[in-house]
Amino acid sequence: MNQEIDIQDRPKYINPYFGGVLLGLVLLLTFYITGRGLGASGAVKSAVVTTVDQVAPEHAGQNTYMKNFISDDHSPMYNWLVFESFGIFIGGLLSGALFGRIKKLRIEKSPKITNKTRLFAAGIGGILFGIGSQFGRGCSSGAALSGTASSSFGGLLVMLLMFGTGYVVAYFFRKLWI
Amino acid sequence: MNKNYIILMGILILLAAGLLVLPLKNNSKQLDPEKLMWDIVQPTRYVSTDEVAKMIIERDPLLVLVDVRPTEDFQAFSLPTAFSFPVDSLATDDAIPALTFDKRNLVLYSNDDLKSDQAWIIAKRLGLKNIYVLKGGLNRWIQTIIQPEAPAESASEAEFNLYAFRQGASQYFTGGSISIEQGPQAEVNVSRKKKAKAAEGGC
Amino acid sequence: MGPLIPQGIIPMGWDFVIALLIGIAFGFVLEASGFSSSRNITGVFYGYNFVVLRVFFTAVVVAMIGLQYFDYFGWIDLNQIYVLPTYLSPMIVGAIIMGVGFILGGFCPGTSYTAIAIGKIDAMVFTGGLFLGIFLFSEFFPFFEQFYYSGNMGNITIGEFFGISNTLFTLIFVVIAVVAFYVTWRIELRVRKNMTQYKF
Amino acid sequence: MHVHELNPKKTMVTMIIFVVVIIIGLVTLSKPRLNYAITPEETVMLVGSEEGFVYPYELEDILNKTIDTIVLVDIRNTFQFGRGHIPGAENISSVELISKENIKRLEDLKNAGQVVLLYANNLVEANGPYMLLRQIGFDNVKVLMGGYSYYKIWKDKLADSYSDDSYFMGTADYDFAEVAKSNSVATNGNSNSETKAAIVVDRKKKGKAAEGGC
Repeated sequence: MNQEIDIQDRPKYINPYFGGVLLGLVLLLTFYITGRGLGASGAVKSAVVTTVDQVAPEHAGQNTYMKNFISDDHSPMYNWLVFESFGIFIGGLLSGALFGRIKKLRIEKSPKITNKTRLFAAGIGGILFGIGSQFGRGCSSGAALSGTASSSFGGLLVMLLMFGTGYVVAYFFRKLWI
Repeated sequence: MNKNYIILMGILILLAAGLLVLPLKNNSKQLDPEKLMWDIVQPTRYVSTDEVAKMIIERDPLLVLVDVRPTEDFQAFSLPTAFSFPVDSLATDDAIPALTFDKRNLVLYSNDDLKSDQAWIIAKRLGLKNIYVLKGGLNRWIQTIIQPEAPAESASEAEFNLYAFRQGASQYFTGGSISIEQGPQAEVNVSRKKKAKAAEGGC
Repeated sequence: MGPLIPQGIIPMGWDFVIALLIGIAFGFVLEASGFSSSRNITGVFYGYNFVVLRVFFTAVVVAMIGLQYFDYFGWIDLNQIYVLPTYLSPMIVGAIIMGVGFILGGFCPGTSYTAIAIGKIDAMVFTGGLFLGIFLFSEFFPFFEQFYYSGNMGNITIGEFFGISNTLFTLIFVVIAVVAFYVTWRIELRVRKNMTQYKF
Repeated sequence: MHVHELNPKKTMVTMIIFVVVIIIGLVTLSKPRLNYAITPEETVMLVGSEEGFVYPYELEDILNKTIDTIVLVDIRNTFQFGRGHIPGAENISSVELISKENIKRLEDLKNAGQVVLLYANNLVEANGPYMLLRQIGFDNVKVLMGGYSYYKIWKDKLADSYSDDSYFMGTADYDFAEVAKSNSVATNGNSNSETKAAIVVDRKKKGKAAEGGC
């Protein structure tokens, strides 16, 4: 691989510590304005509830979990986290456009695996993350990041265990990534 | 390694260590003594018996009557819709949530001004808002509302109007509406607000 | 004076506008830090790229310190901040499931949205999986409803759990973070020497 | 390999802004001038005990200078004070009671072992300032029952007020339950005396003059 071309081609990300400080300040601002942290998986939950509510309203009303999120006066999509997640998407677009990372649809994977394997793993990973985030009362942004920042014990627990498990099982899935 | 990184990490540690050396903060939400004194010297906390009588008759939804006398006295007699909250209860941890009503006006009363005024000062110190004191307490309530005195013949029209209102109110509170009078305790159906609810989050 | 919305300083109607703006800032920082690439993210588990750890720990530390100073200055009332409630056993299980999902998927929900924005198909599949996962969870919820609500410890803070003050914990956490930054920097240097370049 | 910018210059700048914000916070942190010395619970106890209340007849000893550790403070406004006050009283109106100089004065009195006896027109008027001073640590402050209006009536026969109790507060003048039941519209105006006869006032026992709490 030509080192020269590589330097030209490779994406330039901001300094991770800079990103960290900015993210910390965004989080601080979020707490200051809204009194709660950031979140991401809640939007998907709203989407699930809305879909089920649209397709089979009775079923959604009977489900002991979903009925917690259904209210008569507005759609479950009318939710803080949905708007925030839409913002995350736009923010990604802005940053991608600024740094020239928006390109044609593509799959990122280790050269050792096929596209199919990568997509399959991504799907399974998504399912697991979806289930886990409901048990954990939040995903990495809601529980681990915001939770720990607000000194919640649960947040710290989720953060440590999530990364801990990652390290434990990382060996078995190394082919996916390196 | 860039020495800026070392400085950065130093800043972080210093900031965190700084938290530890900060002098202990008065973490309570109590009212600053100076502000409390300012409130104490204002007579604005008093509401008259006539105003309260009017509010009860009109069933003003914003009125919350609080009886600060001992419970036995409350059981013997109380104003309609009032709930009992003896002065001593202010010493408990539940005092603040129990007396926190969203945007409603709390009117404290006792036999006269003294106990309700004392309760008012403590409640105010605890950071409660929208609290008032029934001027003259129950004693004046009886004098003005239940047994109003007819004004002298030379009195102004306003005074006669007031007297007319009081006579009507007296009728209302003694004879006219026994249902309300007899079941005040049962009607204490005050929708209490829970402790300031932390914003809900979730991911 | 803060938090502004629960205190009614900013009217509720602005809630969603602010949510959108905060989301944009959040998404921008995530993408700009390189979280839109799953290989970047999973590098933390294989030692070739610790960007996740750096960004994550720095953010937590800055927000934690900031919150406590702001509380001290009376700018924000920590009692009104939502402290994530702790449900011990479901959270342990959830975190472990998420850990496995993390390695397999290479994203977490927030980062997958930004990855979709720059055109990653795997991120779209991941988000589809998220949808399916939450749907499955809700469908089978009655089977583990009891477990889901078990081990409730309330809105307990780290300091309360360990019996120390939260400020002391903040200092400990900062020290751990700084040590982690140094150690991972050394590890990264060593691992990268033996690694071939990878495409993004 | 994904490469991040290595130069931490921007990080430093943001971090310094953050630190500056915190320093601004520290500098502008306003410290309350006065602090509560007793808890709300202790205040409730104080209110229940009424140990800081001084009976009018105890004024006799104070005015005769038999007891010289008491400083009388009239907390009404200067106008009212000018129209008449208890001899020997000094005038600090309640609005100025916690000004810097007056706090200093109160501290000096406290250190000198002097008791500060507040009075206004009546007990309720002086009770607020009394409670506030107590709460911020002036445990040498007391308050005169009855106030100036009572004193004015009894000033020539203060000792006799021992047997009077019209200055008492906090008691019920009526048997409320009785009054409320009676259909008083017909008898209003004149029925006061009748109902009053039925009162059972549970009243605090007066302390003897000697142990009057001074």
